[in-house]
Amino acid sequence: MAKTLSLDNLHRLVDALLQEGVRVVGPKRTGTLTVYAPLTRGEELELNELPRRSAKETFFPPCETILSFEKRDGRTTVSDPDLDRLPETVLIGVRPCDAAAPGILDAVFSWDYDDPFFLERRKRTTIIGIACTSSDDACFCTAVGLTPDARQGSDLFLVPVEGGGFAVEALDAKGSALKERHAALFTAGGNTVPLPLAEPKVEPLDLEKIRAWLDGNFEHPLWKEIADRCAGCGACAFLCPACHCFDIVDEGGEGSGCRRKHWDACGFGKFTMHASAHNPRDVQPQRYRNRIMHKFKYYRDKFGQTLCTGCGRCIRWCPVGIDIKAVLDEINKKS
Amino acid sequence: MTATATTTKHDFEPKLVAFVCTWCTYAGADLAGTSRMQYPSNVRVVKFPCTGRIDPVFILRAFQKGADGVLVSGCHPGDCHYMAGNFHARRRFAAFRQLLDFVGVDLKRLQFSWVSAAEGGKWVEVVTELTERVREMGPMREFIDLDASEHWSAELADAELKAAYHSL
Amino acid sequence: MSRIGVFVCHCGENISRTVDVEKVAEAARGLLGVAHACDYKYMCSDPGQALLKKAVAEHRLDGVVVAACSPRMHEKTFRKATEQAGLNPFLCEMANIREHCSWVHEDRDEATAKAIDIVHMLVERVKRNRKLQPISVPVTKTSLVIGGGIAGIQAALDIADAGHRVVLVEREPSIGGHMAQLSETFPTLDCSQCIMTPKMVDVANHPNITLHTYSEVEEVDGYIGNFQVKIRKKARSVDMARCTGCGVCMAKCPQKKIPNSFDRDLGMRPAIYVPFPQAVPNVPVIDRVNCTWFKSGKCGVCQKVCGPGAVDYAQQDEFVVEQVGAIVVATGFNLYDISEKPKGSPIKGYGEFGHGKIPDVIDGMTFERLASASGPTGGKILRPSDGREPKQVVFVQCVGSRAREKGISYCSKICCMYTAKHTMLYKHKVHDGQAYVFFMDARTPGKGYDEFWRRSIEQEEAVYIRGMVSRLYQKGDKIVVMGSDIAVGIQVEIEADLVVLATAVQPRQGAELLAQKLGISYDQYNFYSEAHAKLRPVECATAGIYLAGACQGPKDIPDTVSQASAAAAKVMTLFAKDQLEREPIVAKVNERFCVGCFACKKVCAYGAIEEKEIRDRQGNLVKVVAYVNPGVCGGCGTCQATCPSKSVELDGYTDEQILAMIETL
Amino acid sequence: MTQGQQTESTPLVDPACYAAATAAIRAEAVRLLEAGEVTAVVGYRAGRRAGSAMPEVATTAEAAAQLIFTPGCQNNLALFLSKAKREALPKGKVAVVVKGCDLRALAGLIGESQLKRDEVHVIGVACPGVYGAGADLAKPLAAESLARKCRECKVHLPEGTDVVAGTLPPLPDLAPLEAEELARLEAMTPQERWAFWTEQFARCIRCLACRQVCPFCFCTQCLCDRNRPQAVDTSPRPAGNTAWHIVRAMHLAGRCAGCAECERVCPMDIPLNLLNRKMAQELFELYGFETTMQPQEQGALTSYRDGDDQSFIK
Amino acid sequence: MTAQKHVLDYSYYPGCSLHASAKEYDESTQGLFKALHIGLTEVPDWLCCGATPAHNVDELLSLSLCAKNLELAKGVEGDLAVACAACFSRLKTTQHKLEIDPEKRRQVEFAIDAPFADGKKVKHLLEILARDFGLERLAEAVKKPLSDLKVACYYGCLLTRPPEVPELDCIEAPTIMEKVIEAAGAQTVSWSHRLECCGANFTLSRPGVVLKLSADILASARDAGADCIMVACPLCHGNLDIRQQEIEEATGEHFGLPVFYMTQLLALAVGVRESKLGLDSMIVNPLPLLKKKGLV
Repeated sequence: MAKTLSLDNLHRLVDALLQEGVRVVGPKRTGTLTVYAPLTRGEELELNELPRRSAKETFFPPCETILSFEKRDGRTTVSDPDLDRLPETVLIGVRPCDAAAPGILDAVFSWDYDDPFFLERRKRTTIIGIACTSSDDACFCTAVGLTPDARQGSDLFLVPVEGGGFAVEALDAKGSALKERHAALFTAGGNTVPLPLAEPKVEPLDLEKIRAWLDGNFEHPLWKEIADRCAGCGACAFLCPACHCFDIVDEGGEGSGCRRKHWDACGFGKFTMHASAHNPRDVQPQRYRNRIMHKFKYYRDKFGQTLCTGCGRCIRWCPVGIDIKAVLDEINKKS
Repeated sequence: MTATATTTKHDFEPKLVAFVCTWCTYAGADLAGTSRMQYPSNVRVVKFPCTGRIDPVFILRAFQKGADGVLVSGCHPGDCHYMAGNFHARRRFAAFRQLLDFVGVDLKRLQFSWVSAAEGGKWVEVVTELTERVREMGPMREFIDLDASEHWSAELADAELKAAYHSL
Repeated sequence: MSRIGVFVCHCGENISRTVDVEKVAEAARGLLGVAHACDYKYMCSDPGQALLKKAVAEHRLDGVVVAACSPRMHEKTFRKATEQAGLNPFLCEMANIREHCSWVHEDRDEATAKAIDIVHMLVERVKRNRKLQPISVPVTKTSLVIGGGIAGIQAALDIADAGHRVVLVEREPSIGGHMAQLSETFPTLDCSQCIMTPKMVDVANHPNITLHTYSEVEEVDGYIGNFQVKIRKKARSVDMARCTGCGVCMAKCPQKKIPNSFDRDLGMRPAIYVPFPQAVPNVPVIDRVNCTWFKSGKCGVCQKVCGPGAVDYAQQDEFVVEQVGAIVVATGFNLYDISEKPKGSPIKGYGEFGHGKIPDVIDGMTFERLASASGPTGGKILRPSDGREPKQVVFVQCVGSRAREKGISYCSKICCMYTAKHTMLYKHKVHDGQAYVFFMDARTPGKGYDEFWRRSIEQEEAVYIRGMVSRLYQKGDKIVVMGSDIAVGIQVEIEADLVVLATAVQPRQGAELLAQKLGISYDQYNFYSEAHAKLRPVECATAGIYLAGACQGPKDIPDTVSQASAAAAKVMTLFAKDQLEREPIVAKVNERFCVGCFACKKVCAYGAIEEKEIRDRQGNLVKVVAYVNPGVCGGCGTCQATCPSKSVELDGYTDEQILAMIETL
Repeated sequence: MTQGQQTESTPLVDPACYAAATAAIRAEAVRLLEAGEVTAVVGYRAGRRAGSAMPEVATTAEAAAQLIFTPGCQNNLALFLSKAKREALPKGKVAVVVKGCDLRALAGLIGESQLKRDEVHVIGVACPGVYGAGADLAKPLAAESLARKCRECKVHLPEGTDVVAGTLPPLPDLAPLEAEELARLEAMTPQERWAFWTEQFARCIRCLACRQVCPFCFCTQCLCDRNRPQAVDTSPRPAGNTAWHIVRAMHLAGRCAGCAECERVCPMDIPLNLLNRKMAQELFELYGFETTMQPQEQGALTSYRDGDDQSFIK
Repeated sequence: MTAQKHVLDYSYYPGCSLHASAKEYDESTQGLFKALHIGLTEVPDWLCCGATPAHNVDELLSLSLCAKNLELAKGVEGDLAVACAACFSRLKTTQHKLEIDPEKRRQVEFAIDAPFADGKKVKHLLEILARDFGLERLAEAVKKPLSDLKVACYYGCLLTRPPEVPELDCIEAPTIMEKVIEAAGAQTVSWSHRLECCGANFTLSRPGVVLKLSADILASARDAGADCIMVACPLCHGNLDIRQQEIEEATGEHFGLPVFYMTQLLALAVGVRESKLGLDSMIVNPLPLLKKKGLV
């Protein structure tokens, strides 16, 4: 049963959710850019621009406290954050390249150890995806197996239709429940002719071929060729919906402090540096190789998935113009 | 000898840190002591060999760790035990205070002075003045609030907890 | 976990009157890492110290905080006690709860709270203190003395008499300096050469003194206790070893009309010469600029007449390298030259006095030569222009000194006295002559000085006119002196036969170049700067270098000799030990992280930072990093505050210590 | 990311001037490599996307013949001569293509002993300007897409380089947006400025792109990466972010060459160059110090004069 | 005759004297500069510089007068050429004071109701001749060398003062006048009173002082063997020339020293017609001397 949702009603939906005490996170304009942020009103929703950062921070914050400690009178008290206090969240207006990522990450966060910080947030979050109608020359979701209207990862999915508004599709129980709860806002019928989808001008990549090439080319001059120019920042990893490396630091003093988990990036010189000061990935090309290997080989080997959704953020914001799509094309050519 | 310090209690007693050089200002503060001069007890002194050793980061850190006011004091120009340490410090702090001002730190909370080993009175005057000024201004919330704030994604959205956090 | 001991002192009642010391000790006990805390009436007393030592052993303490008076008072005491207790002394810190707390606050609660905070800060600090060992630097017990005037001679003799080797370097062919040029000395009027020459001979004969005359310091490297000095021995053209000093060469030299600068160009000398008869060494030198052999390749008389065959035209400059542990700089002074100065010079010269072109306008030193029994006139006061005896002599004080408009604002200190002396010498030699002195005010602090000055007026009838001279000009064979007498308020004109200018004392020409070689600082006039104007007046800020005499500022002979002996005493103190020990509060470089930007070097006032090459085992250059020479480092820590990556750290004041103190807020 | 809305902005300059610079760079680079005068030429090459460019270390004449200069050549290549990035270059003398602003950075690196002038062959390029962050590279350079720094550039033409590629076309006068923004901030109350910067720094994710592209952030151990002692919190929280940006601005004071790369590469659009520019302005006003295209012996904060201003000291 | 292009161009501030008691200075300056092809354009509507009286009684007035003149001069191209030593001293002093003292500058700008004209260079004729035009070129332009003439160059007190103002030459021992007149072939004498004060503005109030001071100057020049005195200041000229006879009467000494403006002698040397030199305005008749030396 096709239902539609007008833009106004979408805003009303946000307002209604907020009223219920649900945290609603969606693309929001702040200053010169759009980022995913908690909304305070439905009208804040900004659907025309891909947010600068991915939506992964909803589940995997840039920095979070994972325990705190205090030493007093010869005793040390350690307290964990109360994860029951993580808010119910609706993540709204998420493009397919962002929506697909959390699902891919479930694998690593629940592999040998269930990471409660990630999984609890996943449990409490409903994702409302939206089909993508615009792209630029950095977009390449279609090359890595997604599409501008991929449902992967969404609980509820919106497809922009002619004349404004969206065709709505509930994809699972979470989605249906949300839809049911606010059934009044969803109307039956109306124009359901979808707007033309975005068309990234890229050819699909043979990800298996690439994996195979990577398997045999750990030591290849290509890595140096590409990554000698890498400046060693974390922009690519931090904007990426799928990058999930983190570091743990203790902050505070001897008497009291916090243990914090925060994003790490393979671009950083101190990435995987050992306490001995030895670093197995000593130079930039080795670290960049790890980036490609992780995304297109290791994760595939281990979990059968690719750690890239083709959002193109790393291409747009690489300070030295490294273009992962061009790198993949190059590998594609070689294999 | 001024033994007339009033013991009025105030609603707010600021925390002040003084970064001083050992040869002039520390000795000047000692002189204030041996002369039994009286001044507010709000200041905590951190001793350095020379103002040249004082890193702007310390000032920043002091504010971050809860100082309501910071005093940096050393030898008068030309009197530096190490010849030129205070000259370098003078430039460094001239620049640093402009930077703090530019990011919005009220410079009334940051005082620089030259206090020689003979100027016990000046030490008292500088400390008293800064204490009174900062007491008037109230607590420095900026860095404390900053320290308490998290990226939205890391917040445990709970009113009760928030209230508890802010009461810290 | 640290095991810190906190000892709270009552200081009789000095602390406990306002600070609840038991509460402070109690609070200290609650601090992390404090293993023991107690309070005691007098921590600095013997039982107090015994208490500390006992506690260190009993509680296996690894750090000590004594909460008592100012560290400036008793830090040494308690560090020593800590050391006696078997701990490194630098693991003891003092929390100043007296001068900074109990004495300056009245409210007991407030003072107690503050004392607790102070103790807390110091506990956090001491936890991060490192064991520091005093720094030892080997000392080469040889001293270099630069300059062979009275200052250098005195310093050299004192050090040599103490049994240490001295290398004395003098630029001129003979030692003696300005004092050798003087006629008589104030305030006793004893003959300068009579008291000077025996000392010169002592230098020459001293077994511990190596004398390099006609030599200059070329390069100085190293640091306190370990300097390497390269000395250029200029070609004398006479073999020092062979020359017997017979003087035949000088007598036979056909070129005899060269103005002798020792005599202020009033007398003449040959091209092969000793500057004055009592020169030490008494070995002539050939003035290659004026020697006919060197000008045209002809003559060669001196070589022919020299019995021992000492004359050597082919001699070249030689270089000698000496290892020394200390350097005494005694380069002396020059007199202000009133002739026109090149553009850009802060010194302007005296156009109103004819820029030095009036022959009978002379300076004080020229007058000394005229008055000297061994001078060009045999001690007769005769005018340079026509050799007549001047009957009216005008002395002008403060020429260049205290004259800001001429670029110099200081007082030259010696002129008032030597002018008074000049008026006396003049009166003694020209009984019917009249001396006039234009002066600003007479500065006569010194033993017997004012009495001497008064004598010149009261007994020798010098007329002192308070006022400045505006112009000198030649009128016939007289010099018209136009000036003012501000006591009377009139313009004065005196037609004088001779005018003597008391020109300002300036540092030696090129003093700044030597300073740059030595790495010592100098003031705007190029006088060398002492480390502290009051408390370290003979030391340079650069360790191991000492100052003597007028190179540091205008000085008379007694002051110069005193300072020279003081500098010598400093050198002897340094040489008293084989190893130089100093407090280990010095900066150290973390060579792993240093990127060699040398910002530290730019801000180091001591020149303690060197560039050090790091090479791999094959000898390939890996990088160049900073290295702090611990012997030279002053310990201010400016380098650390400047270093962006904090790759240089001042021991005793590390970031870790400071930040831990800030953390307690 | 809406496509197809071709708002025609007037091109800033004749694109031919970039073509001429490109030709001159190629000729010089090819000559240098063929003659063996250098082992590599650090320049720009075209990226996959239209109008994009990226740094290139050309070690062969063939690669050198592909070098370009376009408005997309935003990077400050002096970065590659700082010790941190030098590992990427072959040993021996290298050539580097620099715009005027980059040249100031290069001069700064020489002044800070990071390299010697004779170790590098400097190819200056007469630069009319480059794109700002987020500009549509597919469209010709226009006043709207010009980098903010370029609007007020005083060093379009490098001086003291071994060679200058291209000539400078006449340039229009543009409103000094950055100076205006600086003035706007300066006119605020401290509270307003604090609010402004708090909001900016709250966005920071500590990707450290600002640090990594800065030629002067050449420390092997950044103070802000240190955790013992920890002077600046390393985690990307508002408090640590604020401290990080303050400390960075202070460390760059008197050194920053004003290439504004930190601001361009910031994925969170934090106007970082305002901090650097403010410091430069203050140091100029206080001490007459400016970064120049020639190496300087002393920096503003590594030297002093007896008579320096101390009106702020009691 | 077609006008030759000027080799240099100046704006010109003659000052009051040159339009009155020192007319011959003005005349000979114009003649000399024309002969040398140096353009002089008089500043229109110029005011008194306020010399001596004004700066002794009202600093603001004296600064404002000069500032106004400088502002007027801005309208005329070229550096500002000044003949009178007093005007020169005042204009330079004003520039100096207003550069270093923003408060005074503010007051003066208020008074003249115009911004102070920075950057206008004030140059004395001597500077122009010796430096801008150049001694060599000057020597080349000489048609009638003053070979036999012994000249005592008299600077007076204002030309090189006050010392804090960027100097024309060494304050205490200048040589610029000697160099200029030597370029015209003259001999100069070394004498003692080159820089002594002539009494200047005491000329009316305390003539006795002037008599003594000027007598010393004249005697010194005579004793040094000079044939004549050369000046660059109308005030000096007044005291040495106009009062010479009076001084001779008072002292009983004979001087008979013609007092030339430097431009008169130079103009003579470069061939400007005698009638254009203003020789008739001189009180001590120069003609016998010039005739004796074969110059007229």
